[in-house]
Amino acid sequence: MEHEAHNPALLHHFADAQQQKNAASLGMWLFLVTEIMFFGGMFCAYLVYRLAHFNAFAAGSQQLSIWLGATNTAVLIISSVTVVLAVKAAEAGKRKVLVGYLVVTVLLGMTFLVIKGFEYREKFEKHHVPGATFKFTDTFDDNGKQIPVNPKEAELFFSLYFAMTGMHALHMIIGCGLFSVLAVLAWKGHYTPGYFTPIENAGLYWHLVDIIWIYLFPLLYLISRHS
Amino acid sequence: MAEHEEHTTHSQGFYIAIGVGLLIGTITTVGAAFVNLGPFNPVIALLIATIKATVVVLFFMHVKGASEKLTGAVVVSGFFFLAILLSLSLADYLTRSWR
Amino acid sequence: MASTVIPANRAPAPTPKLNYLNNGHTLKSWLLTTDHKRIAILYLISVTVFFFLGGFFAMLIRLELLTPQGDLMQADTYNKVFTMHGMIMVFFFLIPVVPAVLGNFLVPIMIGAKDLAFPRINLLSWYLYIIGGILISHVMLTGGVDTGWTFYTPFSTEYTNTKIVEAGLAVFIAGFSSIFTGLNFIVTIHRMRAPGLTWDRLPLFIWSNYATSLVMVLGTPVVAITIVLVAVERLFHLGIFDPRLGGDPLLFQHLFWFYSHPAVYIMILPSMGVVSELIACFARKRVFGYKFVALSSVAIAVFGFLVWAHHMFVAGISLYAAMIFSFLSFSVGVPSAVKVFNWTATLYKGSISYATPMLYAFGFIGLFTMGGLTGLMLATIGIDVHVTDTYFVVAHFHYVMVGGVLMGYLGGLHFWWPKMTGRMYPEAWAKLSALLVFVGFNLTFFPQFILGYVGMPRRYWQYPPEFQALNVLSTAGASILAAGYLLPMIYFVWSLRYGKIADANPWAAAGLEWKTTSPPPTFNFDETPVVTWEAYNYDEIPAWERRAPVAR
Amino acid sequence: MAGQVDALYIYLLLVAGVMTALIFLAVMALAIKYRRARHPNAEQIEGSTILEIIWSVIPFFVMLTFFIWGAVIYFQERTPPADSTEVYVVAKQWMWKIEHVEGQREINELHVPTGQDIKLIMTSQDVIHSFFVPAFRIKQDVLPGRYTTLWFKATKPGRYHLFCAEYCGTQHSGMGGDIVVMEPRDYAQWMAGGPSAPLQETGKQLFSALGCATCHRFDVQGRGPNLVGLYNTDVLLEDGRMVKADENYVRESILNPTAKIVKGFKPVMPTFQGIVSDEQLNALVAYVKSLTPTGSAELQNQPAASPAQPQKMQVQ
Repeated sequence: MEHEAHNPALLHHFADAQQQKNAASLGMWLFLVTEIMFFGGMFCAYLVYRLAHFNAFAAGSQQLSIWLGATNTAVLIISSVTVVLAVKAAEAGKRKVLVGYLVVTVLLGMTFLVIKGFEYREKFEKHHVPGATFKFTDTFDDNGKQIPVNPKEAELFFSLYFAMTGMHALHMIIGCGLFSVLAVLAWKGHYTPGYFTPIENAGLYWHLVDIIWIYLFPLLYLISRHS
Repeated sequence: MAEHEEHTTHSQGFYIAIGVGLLIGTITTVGAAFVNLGPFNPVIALLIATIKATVVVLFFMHVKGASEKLTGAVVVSGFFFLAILLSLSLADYLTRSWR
Repeated sequence: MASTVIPANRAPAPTPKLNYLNNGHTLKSWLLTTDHKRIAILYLISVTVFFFLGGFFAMLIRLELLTPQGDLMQADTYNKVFTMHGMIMVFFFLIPVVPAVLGNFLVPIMIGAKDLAFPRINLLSWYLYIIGGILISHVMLTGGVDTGWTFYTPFSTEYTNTKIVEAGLAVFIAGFSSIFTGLNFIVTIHRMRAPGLTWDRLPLFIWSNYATSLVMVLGTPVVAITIVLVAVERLFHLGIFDPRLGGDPLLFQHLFWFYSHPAVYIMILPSMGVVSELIACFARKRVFGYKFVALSSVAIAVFGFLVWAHHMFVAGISLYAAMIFSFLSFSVGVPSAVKVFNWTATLYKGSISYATPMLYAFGFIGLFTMGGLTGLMLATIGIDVHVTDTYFVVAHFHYVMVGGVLMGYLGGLHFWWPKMTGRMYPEAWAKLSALLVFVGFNLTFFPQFILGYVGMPRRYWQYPPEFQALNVLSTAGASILAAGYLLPMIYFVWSLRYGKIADANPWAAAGLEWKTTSPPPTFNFDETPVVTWEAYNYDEIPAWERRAPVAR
Repeated sequence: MAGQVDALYIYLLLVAGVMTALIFLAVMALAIKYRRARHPNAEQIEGSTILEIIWSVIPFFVMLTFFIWGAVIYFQERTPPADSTEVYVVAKQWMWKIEHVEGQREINELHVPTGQDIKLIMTSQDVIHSFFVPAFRIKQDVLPGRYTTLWFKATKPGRYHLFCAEYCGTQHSGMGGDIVVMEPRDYAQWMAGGPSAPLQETGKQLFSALGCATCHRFDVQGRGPNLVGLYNTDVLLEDGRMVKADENYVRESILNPTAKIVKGFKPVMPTFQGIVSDEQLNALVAYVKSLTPTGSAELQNQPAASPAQPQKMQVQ
């Protein structure tokens, strides 16, 4: 490969491009592990409290919009597809296709955030945001059946809901920013079939954020939905 | 072009098919949530989520077919330590009411 | 190879060989460097500053405890002082000290690499550390925190009105500094080893840094999110640990100790690695049971994650969980014991010299043995119920943290000082300081074991008069200890200008770091080395007294 | 208990002392014997798998003895004898409030007779505290939002330190007091000295004042479970779980009635969180515990279906 000798992206302390690429990839994977543990702390809290206060969690969950949640899941899955296609385009050296997929990914990410924003707004309107203004009187499920709930515990559910989805949304915002920068750089032709590690690594990050949502969706939205 | 061999990229159609599969998984999750399966509701939901996550890891993140096992080991160890955190915490919470 | 080393601070010398120290003298060349060795020096300076800051708070604590009444300062002040002591010492000294200073300097050289895998992230780590440090200093100067370094809820979330959020942010940022360091080490050790340097040829210091890095990468994020949750609970009234909402304050403790117990191994493991290097060099022997010592590091790191709730035996966890965690806690005892036995066995039929680094290694073995064995007592639940949250615990973890980590660090710093600066330290003064540290340390902390068993709780600003005698002893020891720590600081600085010039391998030690010049060139090696030998091949290296004279 | 803990401690000290001495002596002896002046050439020894196994396995079994002995003591420490005298403790920044079941109240002092098992039922109004009596070798954190328990038996009259061992804020080190251990005769005298409305009596008044008795009836099965003889029995819940009706269960059922619904009952009870104070809660718990089926022929709460009262729940 003729880039090898003069690859401008090859840093001085690596022996060759392959070593550099492997190092970057391993580094990214390790970072993803830290992300798993980071969210893991909240998943642990979720698990403990769900077991302790199941009814309140179920009642809180009923108040979330399952359709907005499911739509967001679909949006994220589609964005994961566009990311993987972007990586493929980068590998094949198709600059315009690459930029296109990156832009679509950012747009999908923003769609997700906008939908999330609508959900948050609804929570504010219904006083489901924890704190002094929190109210929880909606103790009937979709079928009009009463769920016995201590409103305090429902507040706990919404605390976790905001902590987990908020942290996830923060990661989405970072991801959107990241891909925007990559799109500009890709447009300028920074990436070649010999060097597109940043695209790959950002893709790994995006997929992980997707995976976290894949778990958040059933855990938060789908508690005891059946009649 | 050594990269191309170790890098198991698939065709565009393959990725789209996987994406469609994941969407179907999502629909199944939602559908299953409305069916009363007793204690198995969360189990099914998490099972589907795990299958989806595994598919993403294996195909989108290219762990399947990667030239070395190290990436896989990193992923597994991440989930392993998460499992330690969850299971040992529960070892406390689930036994609080005993005795 | 004749090593004509000119230290950086010497006036212009004829044809200086370019090394990492004299390759650029501007402030910018230091603050924007990506050279792991320069970053290690940056860490050395900043960590030392925080050590003396934390030490200053320690002295305040000891002075306050001279008398049973709280007469030196107010209760609030005292609480802030021990909190600052804990936070600075744990997050800004003990956790970074060995990996970020010695590890940063040595890991790439020991494996024959030009640098760490991600030099810019390495620099970022230092900046994060500094930002965290500035934040914690800001907190310190503008009112402080009074929760203890443990941030226990609900005190931290609802009942204190001190600067929890800022302090939490400082710890969070410093945490990411350590995550990035760990990540960098793991990738470097996996990807950047010189040809021929297989895993079973790695120096034990590398093994222990690898194990430490695992803990940093896997544990730190959990404490990071926990602190974020505490902060949002204060800022936005999300109530995740709030008992009024059915939240469980113990969950905070679970999440906190999930990191903060393994963090103890972040601190001690690299020091264990240092001790392995020292003992091998000064006994002129391969470390006894190399494989077992190497694997015990990894075992300690992994088992370290299984034992956290032994901090919570009286906190209200279930009876059965307490028994499980007690049992698992002993599992860490085995690999730790294996290390001590192997170090001792390495001495057998060695050829032992008593250079200062070796004295520190001996000190480490002694103090770590005592710290470890008292740790077993604490893992024994029946005893723990009585002595937890007393000075017994304080004494125990100072034996491990200060006795262990600091002995290893100082031993390593003396050992590699010639490599880092090109100068020898003054041996006689160093021996004196090693002695002072050992004696002062035992005088400070041994009485605290007794204090704890007779019932003095920790974090007490005033105490019943019958505890005074032991407290006075402890304070007396602390002043000796302080002298022992100040001395090296002085003679190390002195040696930069007046120390004997060191050659490439003043200890006739094995290991790649000794095969390059002192101080090393910017990219460590003029040519990438090819390793064809096992670690600690001391049978092939004559002791330094009997070596052919090296051109100086 | 103190004796047992000390015995174990001495055993541990012996093992630790012997180990430390062995390591110190070995290091010193080897360092002197093989010093460079006398032993200029080291002999290379690779290691010995057998030795490694020996010094892994033997310490492991020694540690196993630590574990077992320690666990046995801990189990005893956490298992109060059934006939213990109960004392309620409420901790707050920065004092200990003590309530005897006989109605005596004290602050930062606890009077107990010798030879009697004392069970402390403790909770905190604010942050985490820890009840620590070094002389008895016992300690237990006191948490907000739930009960933790601790028991001891004092043998020698005297005053013993009581400390708060979990850091709790500014006056943490001032949050102490005394355990006053008295001969039973002196204790009875002391007890007779104070006002005496037994705790369960206070609880009884609260029970009727708060209207609990409307649903929790003792003669017939009301809307709520019959509480006579409830304490310390296993309760089958609506979701199929079986829980022990201990102090924490009673407490939770008052503050958060919907958390654990007894099988056959409807979740109709309102919460009393914020309505009753920790002291009143203690009185109520003490009262519920005092309800034993001695006089009446009432049996334990049958899981029989109660008359359904579906619509009236909001009235409460």
